Amino acid sequence: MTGKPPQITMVQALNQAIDEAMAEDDGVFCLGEDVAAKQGGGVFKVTSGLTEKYGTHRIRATPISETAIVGAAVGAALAGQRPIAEIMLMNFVGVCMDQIVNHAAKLRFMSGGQTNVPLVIRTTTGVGVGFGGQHSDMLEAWFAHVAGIRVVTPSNAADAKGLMRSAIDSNDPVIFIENILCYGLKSDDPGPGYRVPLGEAAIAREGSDVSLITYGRTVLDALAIADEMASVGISVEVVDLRTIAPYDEETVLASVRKTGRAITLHEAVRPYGTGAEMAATIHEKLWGKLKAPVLRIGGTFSPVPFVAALEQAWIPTKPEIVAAIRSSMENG
Amino acid sequence: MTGKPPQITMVQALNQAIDEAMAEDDGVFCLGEDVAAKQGGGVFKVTSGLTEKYGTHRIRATPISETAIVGAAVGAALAGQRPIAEIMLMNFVGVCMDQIVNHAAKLRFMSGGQTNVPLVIRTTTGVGVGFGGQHSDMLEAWFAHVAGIRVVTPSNAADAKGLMRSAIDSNDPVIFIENILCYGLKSDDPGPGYRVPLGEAAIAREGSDVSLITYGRTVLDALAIADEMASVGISVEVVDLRTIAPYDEETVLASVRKTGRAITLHEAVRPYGTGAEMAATIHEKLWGKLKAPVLRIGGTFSPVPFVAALEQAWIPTKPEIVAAIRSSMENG
Amino acid sequence: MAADQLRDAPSRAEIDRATLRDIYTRTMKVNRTDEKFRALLMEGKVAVMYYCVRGQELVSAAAMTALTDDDYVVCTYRGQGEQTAKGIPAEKWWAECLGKVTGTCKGKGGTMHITYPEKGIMVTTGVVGSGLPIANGLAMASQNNGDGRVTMVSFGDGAANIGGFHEAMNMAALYQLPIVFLCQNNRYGEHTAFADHTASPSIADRAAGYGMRSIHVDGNDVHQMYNAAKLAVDRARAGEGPTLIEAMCYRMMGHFFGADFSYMPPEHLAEMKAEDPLPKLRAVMLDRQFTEAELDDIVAQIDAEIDTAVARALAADFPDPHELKVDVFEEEMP
Amino acid sequence: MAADQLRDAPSRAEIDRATLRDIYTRTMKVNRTDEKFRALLMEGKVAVMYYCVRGQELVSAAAMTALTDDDYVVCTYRGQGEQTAKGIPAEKWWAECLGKVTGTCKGKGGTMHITYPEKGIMVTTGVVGSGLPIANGLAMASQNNGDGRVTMVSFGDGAANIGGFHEAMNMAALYQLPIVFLCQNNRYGEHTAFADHTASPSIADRAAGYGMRSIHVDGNDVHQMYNAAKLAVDRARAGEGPTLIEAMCYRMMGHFFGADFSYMPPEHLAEMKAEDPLPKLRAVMLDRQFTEAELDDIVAQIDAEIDTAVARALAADFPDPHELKVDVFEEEMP
Ligand SMILES: Cc1ncc(C[n+]2csc(CCOP(=O)(O)OP(=O)(O)O)c2C)c(N)n1
Ligand SMILES: Cc1ncc(C[n+]2csc(CCOP(=O)(O)OP(=O)(O)O)c2C)c(N)n1
Ligand SMILES: [Mg+2]
Ligand SMILES: [Mg+2]
Repeated sequence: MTGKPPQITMVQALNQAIDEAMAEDDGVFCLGEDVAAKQGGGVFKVTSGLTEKYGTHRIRATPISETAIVGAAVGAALAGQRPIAEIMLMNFVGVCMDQIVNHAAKLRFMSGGQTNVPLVIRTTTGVGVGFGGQHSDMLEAWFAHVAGIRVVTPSNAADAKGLMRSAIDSNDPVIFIENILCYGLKSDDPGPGYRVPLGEAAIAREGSDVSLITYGRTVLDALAIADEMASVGISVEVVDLRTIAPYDEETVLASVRKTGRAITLHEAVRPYGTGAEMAATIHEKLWGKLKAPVLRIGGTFSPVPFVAALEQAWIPTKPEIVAAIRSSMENG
Repeated sequence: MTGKPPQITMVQALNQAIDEAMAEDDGVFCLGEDVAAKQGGGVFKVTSGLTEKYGTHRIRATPISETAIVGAAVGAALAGQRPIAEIMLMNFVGVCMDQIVNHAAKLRFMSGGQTNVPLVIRTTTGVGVGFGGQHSDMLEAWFAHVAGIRVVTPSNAADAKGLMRSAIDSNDPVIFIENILCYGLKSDDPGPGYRVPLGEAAIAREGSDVSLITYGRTVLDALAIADEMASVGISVEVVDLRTIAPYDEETVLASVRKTGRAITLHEAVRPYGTGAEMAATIHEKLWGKLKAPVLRIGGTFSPVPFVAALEQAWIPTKPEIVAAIRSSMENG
Repeated sequence: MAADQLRDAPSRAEIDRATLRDIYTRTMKVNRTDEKFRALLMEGKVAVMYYCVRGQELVSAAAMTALTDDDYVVCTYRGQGEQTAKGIPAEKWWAECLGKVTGTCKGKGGTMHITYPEKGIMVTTGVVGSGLPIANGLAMASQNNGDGRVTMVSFGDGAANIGGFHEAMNMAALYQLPIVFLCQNNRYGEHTAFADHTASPSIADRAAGYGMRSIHVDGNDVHQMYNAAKLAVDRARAGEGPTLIEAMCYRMMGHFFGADFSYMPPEHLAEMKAEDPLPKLRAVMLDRQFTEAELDDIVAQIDAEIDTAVARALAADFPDPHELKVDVFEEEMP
Repeated sequence: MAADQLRDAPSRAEIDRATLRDIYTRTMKVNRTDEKFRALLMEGKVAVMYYCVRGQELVSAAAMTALTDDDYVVCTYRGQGEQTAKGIPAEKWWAECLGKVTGTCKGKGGTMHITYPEKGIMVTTGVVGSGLPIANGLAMASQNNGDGRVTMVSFGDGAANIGGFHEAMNMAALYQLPIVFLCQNNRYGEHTAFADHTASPSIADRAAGYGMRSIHVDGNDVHQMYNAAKLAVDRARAGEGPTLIEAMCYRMMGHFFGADFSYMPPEHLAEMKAEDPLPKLRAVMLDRQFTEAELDDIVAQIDAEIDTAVARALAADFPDPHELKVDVFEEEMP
C-alpha cells in the first residue's frame, strides 16, 4: 500500500454514518430546518447529498418549529422508525425541552416498556466563533440529569462516525452534540459500518500522573497540554468520555485509581456542570486513594460574551488548565 | 400576652408576601393560569383574594401559554415592573426554558447592564402525591447551571414568606420552587414586612457529627431523622439551603468544617443533581479535613412512577438516609 | 385554497344501524366507566387523580368508531373516552388506573399516562398540547412507510393556545399528513372559561391560517360528530391531508374528580344539562327502532364487564420496587 | 368580529412631506449602514456575524417613523434596520457590532443582541420568535401603568411558525395590548422558501384566528408601508388593541453576510431586483418635488456620520475580561 489512508472530516463522517444507516434501514430518516437538498443540505452540510438518494420524505426540511420537529421524531420513533432530528443550535432546545425530557426520555418508562423512543437529536454548539449569548451554550448537564436519555459528543471525525452509527442503532433516545469548531477536524476514514459503542470512554492519551477527564472540543486542548506537560515531566492521561451520560464510570475510576489525581474539563459553565458529578463520584468511590482533590475546570459563570476578547477569556484557558495540573501535582 | 402566636400556612405566607409587595409597589403584578378570582384564585389558592384588591390587570389569568407567560414577565420586567409569573407545575418549564434561560437570565449581561429582569417565576412540584412522570420533577439543577438566575425554595411557611418578599425585591430573576406537600405546613406568623435574604442558608438544627445539607420538603425528613439519630447518640446538623443557587457556600463549608462529615439530600434525581456540586466543592475546599467522603442522596434515577408503591420507593427513604449517616460515621 | 373552501359543513347524514349500535356501545362504555370511577372515588375505595369525561362521552366514542383498530390515537389525561372506546381491555385499563402490575403500563404510567399500542393508544400526555407534535410523528411514519394508518389526536380548547398546537398544525398542513386533530371544546381549560383564554369565537377558525381544512360540530349530536370524524378520517386515509375538528361539548364534572367548580356560573350548568349527549343519543337510538330492552342490555353487559375488571384490578398486585430499574433504558439499571 | 372585518385594506393615502423626508432619511441610514458593513466585511476589516438588510430598508424605516422615541421595539438578529432607524447613535451601534467597550452593550451583546433602552430598543433576540412574547410584556407594562407607549415587535416569515408567535398573538388579542406585530415577510427563513415552510398563502391570514386585526402590505411601497404602520400604531395607542402587519419584501443578500445563497432560484433574484424599494422610494421623492441634490445631500450626511462612527468604533478599546464578572447578577461576581 502506498500513500496515506483516506481522510474524512467530521462533517463527512457524520454524513457517511447517516447515509449508511439510511441505506440499511428504511426506517431511518432525517428532519430539521434546512436539511434537504433544496436548502443546501443543512447549514453545516451534514445532510448534504442525502435528499438526492433518499427523497424528501426521508430528508424532511421543516419549518422553524423545534417542538414540532422533536415531537414528530418522538411520534415516528414510537411507530418504529428511527428519526434523526436536527436542532440547529443547542440553545434552541430551550423551546422544546418538554418533548425531549417529558416525552422522549420518559415514554418507555411511563408505558411500562410497551413503547420506546429510538431517536437521535443532533445539535451543534461551541464557544469561540462569536455567536454570543444565545448560540454557544453547552447544556449537556441538563440532559445528563434526566433518566432515560443518552448524551453523546465526539471529539474527532472517526468517533463522530462510530458514535453516530451507534446512536442510530440505539433503542433509547440520544442527544448527539456536535461542536462547530470540530466540524473540520480530520481522521483516517474508519470505513463502512464503523461503530463506537455508546457508554465507552476512550483513553485519548495514556499517562500516569494525573487524569484529565473531558469530552468534545476540549479534548483537543487536553491533548495539546498533555504534550507540553510531558516535556516538563508531568504525565497526563486524557480521558475522552465520548458518551457524557450515562458515562463510563469504570474507565474514569480506573484511570484515576492509577494516577491518583483527576481534573475535569468542559466548555459548559463550571457550577453544576458534569464535572461536579464526576468529581463527587471519584471522591466517594476512591476515598483515601486520591493524592489531591479533584479539580474542575469549566466555562466562566456568565452568559457567553460576543466579542473575542471576552470569549477567549470565557472559555477554559490553557494557563488555567496548566495551573490546575500543577496545583494537583503539588499535592501528595 | 396569652395564647399561642397566630399561625399561617405556607399558602397563606406566600399570599401575604405577594399581597404586601403589591400594596407597596404598583409595579408588582401576577400572571399565570387560573390565578384570578374568576378562576378561584389559583389552583393552589396562592393568589386568592388579590384580584378583589388589585384588579384583573394586576392579577392576570392567562391562556395555557407558558412561553407567553414567561415572555410577558420578561418584557414587563424590562419595562421596570416586577412581575410574578406562575408556571403551574415545574415540569412545564419544558415548554418555556428558552424564555427563562436564554432571555430572563441573560438580558442583563447581553445588554451590558442597560436592562435587568426583576421577575419571579413561581412554580410547584413534588413527589408523593401520585401525579406521575410529567408532574413531579425537581429541576432546580438545570437553573443552577445557568448564570444570571437565582433559585429559591422554602421548607417552612415563615421562610416562604420571607423568601418571597426578597425574591420580589430582587433585581435579578428568581425561580421560586414550592413543594405541593409543603403548602399546608404552618409556622408562627412572622408579621408584615418579613424578609429572608436570598443566598443565606439556615442551620435548621445544630449538630456536631455530620452535616445533612438539604432544602425544600426533604428538610422535614432531615429534621425527623436528626431527632431519631440524637436518641442513638449521633448529632446531625441540618443545613436548609433555602437559596439553592447561587448557594451559601460559606455556611455549608462552616458546617462541614465543624462536623467533618457531609451528606447531601434532595428529591431531584441523584446524578448531576445539586448535591454533586456541593460534594465536589466540599471535597475540594476541605481537602484533608473530612472524616468521610461526602455522600449524596437523591431520587431514584428513573422517571417518577405513578403508583404509591413505587413512588414511595423512588423518593429518598428514611432507611436510605439513616444508612448514609451510619456509613459516614463509620469512617474516620 | 380560500378560507371558506377549507371549511366543511356539519353533516346530519344518516348513520347505518350497525355503526349506530357501535357508537352507542362505545358511548355507554365510556359513560359507565366514568360513573364507576366516580363511585369508587366517592366511596374512598380508590384515591387517584381522575379527570371525568361526563358530558364528552359521545365525542370520543363517535370519533373512535371512525377509526380502525390499527389507527393511532394520542390523547390527554382526560382520555378515558378515547382509551376505552378504542378498545383497551377493561381489566388492563382499570388495573393501570389503580396502579397495578397487571395494568397496561404496570402501574408506572397511571391515569394520566395510559398507553396501549395493541389498540393504537400510543401516548397519553399530561402536558397540555404536547400530544399534537407527537401525533404528527406517528402520521409521518405512516406517510413514510405507506401503512395506510390514520392518526387522531385529541386535545382540549385550552390546549389550542399553546405553541405546540400551532407548530403541529402548520407542519401537518405542510406535509399533508394523514392526521385528524380533534379539539374537544368543553368550554373550559382548567378553571378558565373559553372567552377568558381565547379572543376568537372558535378554534376551528384557526385552521385556515395553516391552509388546513376544518369543521365545527355539535359534539352532542351523534350525526354531526360521527360524520365529521368519518369525513376527516377518510380524507386522511386517502392522502388528502389533515383536518381540524372542533367538537363543542361540555365538561359536566369540573376539571378533575373532587376539584372545586364553584367558578362555573349557574347558567352554564343549566345550558350543559339541556345539551347532555346521553339522553339525546338514546332518543336517536329509539327513533331508529332500537328497543329500550336492547339498549339496556348493552349497558348491563358493559356494567358486568366493568365490575369484573374492577374486581380483578383491585385484587391484583402492586408492582415491585424493582420496576424502578426497568424501562428506564433498554438495559436494566444496575 | 367576522374575519373580513378584521382585515384592514392597504392605503395609498398621501404622506406629508416632512414625514416623507423622515422616512427617506431613515431608509438611507439603514441602507448606507448596510452597505458600509458589507464593505468592511468584504475588505476583511471586520469579521463578525452580520445579517444583511438589503431589500428590507424601507419596511424598518417606515415602521420606525410611525413610532415615538419612547415607544418600545423588539427586533431580531436582522434588526439593523429597526435599530438604526429608531435612532441608536451610530457610534454606539458600530462599536457594539465591533465588540468594543464603547458599544451599547460594552461588546457583550454584539450584532445579534443590540439593546438601547434610551431609544426604546429593548431586546434584540437571536432565538427565532422569542421576541413576540417579550414584546407583549413591554406592552402589558404600558397597559398596566398607562404610559401611552406602543410596542412594536419585528420578526420574519419563518418566525411565524414557532410556538411563541402563536402564544403571543393569542395573548395580545385577549388582553387588547398596545402592540404592533410586524412580520417582515422576506420570502425565506434561512434557506427555506416561504412555500416550503408555510402552507397558507399569507401570515396575515392567521390573525383572524386570534380575533386580531391584520393588514397585508407591499413593504416596498412607502405609502402602503407607512400608512399601515401608522394605522396600527395609532390603534394601539388609542387602546384599540393589537394589529398584525405582514410586510412583503425581499431578502436580497442571503441569510447572513458570506452565506451561500445558491439555493435561491434565478427567477426569484430577478423578481427581487424589479421590486427594489430604494429606486422606488427615490422616484416617489422626486415626484414629490424633493430635488436630486437634496436627496444626495441627505445620503452624504449619513455617510459622513457613518464614517466618523466607524472610525471611532475601530479605534475604541475592547472590553476588559473583568467584564465577565459584571452584569451577571446585580452584584459583581467574586
Ligand atoms: C403545558 C401545561 N400547562 C399547564 C398544565 C396544567 N393543566 C392541566 S389540564 C389544564 C387545562 C387544559 O384545558 P383543555 O386543553 O381545555 O383540556 P380539558 O382539561 O378541558 O380537557 C391545565 C392548564 C399542563 N398540564 N400543561
Ligand atoms: C428557535 C430557533 N430556531 C432556529 C434558529 C436558526 N435560525 C436563525 S435565523 C433563522 C431563519 C429565520 O427566518 P425568518 O424568521 O424568516 O427571519 P429572516 O432571517 O428572514 O429575517 C433560523 C432558522 C434560531 N435562531 N432560533
Ligand atoms: Mg377544555
Ligand atoms: Mg424571512
